[in-house]
Amino acid sequence: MLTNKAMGLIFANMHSSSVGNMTAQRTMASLPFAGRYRLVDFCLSSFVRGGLREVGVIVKENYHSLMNHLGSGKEWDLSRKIAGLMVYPPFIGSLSGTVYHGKIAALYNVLPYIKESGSKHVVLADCDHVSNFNTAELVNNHIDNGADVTILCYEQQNKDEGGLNATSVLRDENGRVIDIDFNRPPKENYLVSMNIMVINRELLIELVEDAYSHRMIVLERDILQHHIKDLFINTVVYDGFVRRINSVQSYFTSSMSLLEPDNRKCLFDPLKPIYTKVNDDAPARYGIGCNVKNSLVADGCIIEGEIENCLLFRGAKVRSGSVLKNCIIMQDTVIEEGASLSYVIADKEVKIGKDRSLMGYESYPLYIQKGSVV
Amino acid sequence: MLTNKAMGLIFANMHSSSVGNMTAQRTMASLPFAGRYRLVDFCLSSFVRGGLREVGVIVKENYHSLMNHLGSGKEWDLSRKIAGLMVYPPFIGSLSGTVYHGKIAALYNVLPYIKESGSKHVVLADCDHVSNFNTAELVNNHIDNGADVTILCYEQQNKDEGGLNATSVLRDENGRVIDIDFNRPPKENYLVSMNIMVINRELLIELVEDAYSHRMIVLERDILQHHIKDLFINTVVYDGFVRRINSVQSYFTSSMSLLEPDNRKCLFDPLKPIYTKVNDDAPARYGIGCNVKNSLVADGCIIEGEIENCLLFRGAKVRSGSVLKNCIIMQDTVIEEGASLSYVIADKEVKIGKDRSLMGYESYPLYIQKGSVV
Amino acid sequence: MKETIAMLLAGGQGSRLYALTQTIAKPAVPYGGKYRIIDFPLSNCINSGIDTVGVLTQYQPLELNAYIGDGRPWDLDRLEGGVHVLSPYQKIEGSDWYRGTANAIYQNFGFIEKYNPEYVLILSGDHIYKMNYSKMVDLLKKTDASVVISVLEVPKEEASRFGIMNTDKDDVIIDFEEKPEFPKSNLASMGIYLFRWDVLNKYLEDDNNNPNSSNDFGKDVIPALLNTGKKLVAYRFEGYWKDVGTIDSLWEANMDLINPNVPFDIWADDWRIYCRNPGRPPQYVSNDAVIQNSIATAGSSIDGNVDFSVIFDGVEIHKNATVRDSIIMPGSIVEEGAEVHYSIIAEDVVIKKGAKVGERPENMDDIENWGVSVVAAGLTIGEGAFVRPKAMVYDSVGEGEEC
Amino acid sequence: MKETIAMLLAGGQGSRLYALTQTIAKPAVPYGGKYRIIDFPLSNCINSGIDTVGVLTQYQPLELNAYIGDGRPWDLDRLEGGVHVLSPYQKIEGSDWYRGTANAIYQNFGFIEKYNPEYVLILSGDHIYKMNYSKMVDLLKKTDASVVISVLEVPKEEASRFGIMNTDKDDVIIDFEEKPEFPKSNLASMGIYLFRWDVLNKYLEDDNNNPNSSNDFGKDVIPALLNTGKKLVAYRFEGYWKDVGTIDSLWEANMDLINPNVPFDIWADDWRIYCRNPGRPPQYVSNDAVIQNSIATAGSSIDGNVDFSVIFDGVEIHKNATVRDSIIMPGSIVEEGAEVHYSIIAEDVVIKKGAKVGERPENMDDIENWGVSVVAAGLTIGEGAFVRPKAMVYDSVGEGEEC
Repeated sequence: MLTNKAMGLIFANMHSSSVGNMTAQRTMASLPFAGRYRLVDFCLSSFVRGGLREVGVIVKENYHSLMNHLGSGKEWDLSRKIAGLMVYPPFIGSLSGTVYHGKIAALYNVLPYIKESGSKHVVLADCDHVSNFNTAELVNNHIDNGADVTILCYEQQNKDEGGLNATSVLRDENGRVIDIDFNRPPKENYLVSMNIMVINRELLIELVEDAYSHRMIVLERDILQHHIKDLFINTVVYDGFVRRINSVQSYFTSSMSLLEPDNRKCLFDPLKPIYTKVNDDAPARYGIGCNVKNSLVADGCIIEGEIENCLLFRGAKVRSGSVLKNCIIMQDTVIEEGASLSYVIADKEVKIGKDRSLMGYESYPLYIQKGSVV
Repeated sequence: MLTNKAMGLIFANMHSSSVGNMTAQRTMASLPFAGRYRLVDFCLSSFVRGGLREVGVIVKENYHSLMNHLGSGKEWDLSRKIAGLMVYPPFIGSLSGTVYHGKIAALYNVLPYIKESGSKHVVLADCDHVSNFNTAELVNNHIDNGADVTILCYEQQNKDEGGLNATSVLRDENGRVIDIDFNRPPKENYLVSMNIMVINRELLIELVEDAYSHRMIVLERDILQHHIKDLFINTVVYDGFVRRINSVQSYFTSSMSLLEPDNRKCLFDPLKPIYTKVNDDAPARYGIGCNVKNSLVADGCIIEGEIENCLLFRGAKVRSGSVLKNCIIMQDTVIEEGASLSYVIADKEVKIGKDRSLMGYESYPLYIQKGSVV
Repeated sequence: MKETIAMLLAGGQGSRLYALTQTIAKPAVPYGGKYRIIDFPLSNCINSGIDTVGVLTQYQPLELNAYIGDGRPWDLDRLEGGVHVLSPYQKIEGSDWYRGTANAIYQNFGFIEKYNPEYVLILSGDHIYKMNYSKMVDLLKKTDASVVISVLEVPKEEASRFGIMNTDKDDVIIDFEEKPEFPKSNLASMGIYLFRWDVLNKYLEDDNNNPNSSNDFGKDVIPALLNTGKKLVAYRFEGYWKDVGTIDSLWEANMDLINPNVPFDIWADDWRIYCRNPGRPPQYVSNDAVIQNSIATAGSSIDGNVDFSVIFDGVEIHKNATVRDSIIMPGSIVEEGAEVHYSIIAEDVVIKKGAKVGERPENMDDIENWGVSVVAAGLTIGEGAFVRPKAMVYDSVGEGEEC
Repeated sequence: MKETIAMLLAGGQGSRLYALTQTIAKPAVPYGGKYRIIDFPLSNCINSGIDTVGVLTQYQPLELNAYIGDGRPWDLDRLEGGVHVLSPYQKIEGSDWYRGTANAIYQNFGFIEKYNPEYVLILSGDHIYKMNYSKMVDLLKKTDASVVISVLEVPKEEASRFGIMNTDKDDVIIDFEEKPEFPKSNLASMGIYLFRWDVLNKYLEDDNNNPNSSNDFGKDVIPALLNTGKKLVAYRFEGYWKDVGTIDSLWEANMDLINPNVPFDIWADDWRIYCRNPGRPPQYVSNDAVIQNSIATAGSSIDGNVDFSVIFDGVEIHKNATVRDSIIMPGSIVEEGAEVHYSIIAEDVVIKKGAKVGERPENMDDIENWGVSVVAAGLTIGEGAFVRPKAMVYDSVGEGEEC
């Protein structure tokens, strides 16, 4: 039987706290994005297209919506007889009895599964970056270079986008990482990590067991930085569209950047499709007298009002006489007649009443929680 | 769209403690039984054949093996686009932060799902009874009689089989339950509950919310017994093969009772198939000089020795010169040459070395834990 | 094992759709922005609780086969039952393509027997409608009929285009006339038959043994049932129903989705229409676009003017292009300044800059030459070319040419 | 999108299996206690990393279709790719059953094109073997060949029964002879071809345009490739391989599983053979049974004497019955005191009390009349009846009768 080159492991809850109330009832992985996706879709799709047949999703809390989204994994072709998709909830009773903190403990918790896998390598990924990276290329580069660890990273495009939680790396002339920096804006010449890396499976097991027994918590700091001399830490530079979600504001600007055709073309390359759960919405309906400019509209929307620079998720309804500018309207949210919204992110199933007026700012978009009635 | 008559809810961990070390690393629901099944298979198969399209499995701890067994639910035709199988791990973070105790708290934990369901009724089931009951009949009886709750029960066949954890009920001449008795051998004229019942969904929600807020724990005692006057608690009597697993000893005798052709015919009626995970074993191989008497043998076994009154699970290997009498040998366990075993339950992946001799008694079968090397 | 199974006749080439069914079977023709015709009977089945469907086809089934796949989009991927495509095959006694609708069912008795149903529902793959078939089952049980036939009241003046059922006051069918000159009633057969399996079995066996039969349900089997005194009951369907067997009716059925006065709502949650999802990102409407009174679907991108039109996935309408009263099927592109009026543009067509397809009736002098224009899949209409109204275009049209 | 896809020729009736293929195609014939022949190539595909397989069939595909279903037993239910059964169909230019192996592939170019593969692997559905096809792909890449053909060394004296490849020292094929009287080598073609897709495309197009061709790979396409100087390389397969196209070879291939001296191990974990599982409870061996040197599978129940035999699921061997050197297919029953020797009993046969099927060669006077007896599916062999050795039984045999 063919042994798979690599298995995938996705950390669903990492960075959840960075987007505030948006993850009050969901994981970072299940944060809705781009009209019909969840953040986990980008990672899962890339894994599957790259030939990974065994993918584990490590969850810690608030994972109702994620489990519901993933279902049997069929939409990503991961409802397999052999291997496939596995969700790993924290296994109470089997280990210490409390829920883990940090990536090392999370990995330690699923070590039995990692040990059982027949794969040579493990691809680890957080869900805080939106991109359409090439998993096959990443893994092959890792193998061809004989690296111990390979970090996927990108060149910092904009000084402002760094900040909170960023991990960045400095390479020598051979592409080998010689410094790792944490939780601050990347320095000059440093590459930003996409929080996606490949590591040899047996090495990972050894490092995690060792680190866990020494009560270490952060993978990048306590393992990678620590072993920077004795491990060959390699990098692959991704040069396509990539956005990091580390705040409500960056969620907003990342979403709005999709109004640029080039960004869409890169993220939604038809040859590299992003799979997601199917919702069976009817087509979007544009009513008499509606006015739609520079907007992304998902299926199932009914638009009778006016929208400009907006992103409408599946089933959003914009009644006649309402005006929306620079807004993100999530699934099944209804904007009633005569309402006026600007720089608003309305989560799922929100109701904005007749003639209401809500205004945020580009630097501080107004976020309205799931199910709110305004 | 057709609304389903009923949804199913299975309690995977209930009664786990009654079989001691057999559930050290698994749930009651994933206890192997009858050569290739797990206890949950009997319940799930009956649900699915009875038309239930939405089944939740509530797990509390030790659920690695169960999640692995269930996979996407495809084997039970529950990998559905609409509804299907859902495993509910304890949701830490969303509720009080600790793992629940008792069925009421477990139900309270999954109330959001019960509330979302479009079904009129809920079938609740523990996994401690082995039978091939008729879910459709149970639900239809419940509906036709306009009952609030309908308990599936059976007539006590053998005084000795009661005991630990048994719930029993007394009916009046109209079939209405007038007394419920707990945790002791059923009294004369009492029927034994199979720990399977139907209840109106909205009533269940109301009762659970009420009971939880009053810190009640046991569904049967704190809700049913409590409301015995104001609820119409109905019964359906099952008269086919049924065995209750409430100890290692009853596990042994229940298993051995399948050596009776009539019991097998009832439990494994080809018109009411029991679905389970497929393992892709090759056929069983009977070697030169083997001697097999009154035994059940699963696929993938290789038998070169002598077995009598035995139950061999998938992939068990009995080497030449070994002699097994009244034994249950689970998956991939190997009995080496010359070994001699009597009244032994060997769990999965056990190795019994050459010429070893192990002996239990009918009243006290010897249990050997998973993975042991003897 | 199954109470009711459905047999869906999807075999027809649909020759009256001409250019649209050159390489695909009629049930696979795109409709309504993201659907194919077959989505409607399949969705009706699952919504009616029927989870076993045989799809009978022999004409260009590759695309239909791939589209149906494992049946999951309709929740029809089942361990027992589910949806299965049935093609003609060879037996030891020889082999035969399907002759007539009744023969197609007859050749697949083996499939039906496997499920040993009480009732067999015969459907066809060329109608757009939402219908709860379980009501026909209820009626059959209640009236103890052998067959229940779904009927629709049509305007008297159109009745002679249909098969007309005459019924008594209890809706028992007295006689049946195929396209009568002087119709005795206005109850038209919708081509949906619910048979008791034993009755179907016997009458198709007889029909197969009758050398004079054309092996058609309407022409042969239903009359035979009536002649031998079987009880046939009409089920009166109320609601939207459209045969999309012609270019005009296909165009109309699409436009009906936009028309607020037509009571046909695919947005309602209580009777979803499922389809295989193309999996594209949301549609984009640019600053230069004007879109109204239209429906559009994921993956399309609109820079031009769209009015009273149906836009499928992956369609691009470029700047200053105009699409009105038209249907643009998946992947087609209307380039800058091009115009499309009253047309059906099949899949992956490119309409080059400044080309014009179709015409508005108000601009016509000779109105009898006006009609819906059709461009077949994969063609290119060259820069500045003109496709006349009512044209049926099978080949690409060169730059500046007229056709 | 896919590097290699496989096309499995499962069209043949398998007429030399006579009674066993009356209502099923050869690849659906049961084998080895729980398999069907087609499980071997399908399992080989998935184990070799090939996840896209077209199964070409036109003879009695119903059972094969149902058996393959969504492909899940072989992990071949894929969003992209997976296993698909391809039947002949009608096109606008007319329609045709498959003529020859090459024509069957040619008619399904549409399917291949959809995946746009580099290589196309041509397999047949009547061989029992375990083989890693990816090694053929490696060899093709390494040698830059147009086609790689899998070959097996056969004993010189049997070579004239096969298609024989003559190769140079680098295993490049110099010529090919179909069943040569005087074979120049002992490298027999296994009927497994790995083509570059562009080469296959061109040569099948040519073959289709050649009115004198019989449209067969061995007879027409391979010679045409050699004649035009294409580089064909032989891949030397080592291991167990058996053509099960005849009653005797099917019987032998089953017995090979029991024979400890035959190096063919389906119990090994490193190359699993998958099948659609009948889902039965474990087999039961009673106090009265004697079973040795045999394989048996779930759902069977053994009360009698079984030796050197292959017992499928659901088979019952009653008390005092004897089954030796035989194959009993799913659901068949051997009643009390009945005897079965050197026989293949197809599915759902009942052998009544005291009946005898087949004979042991050591008990025969006229050994040339001896051979394996075959009883077709669903028959009853009456009480005390006798089925002669080498008999091919198509109809039930009455009480006490001889046949």
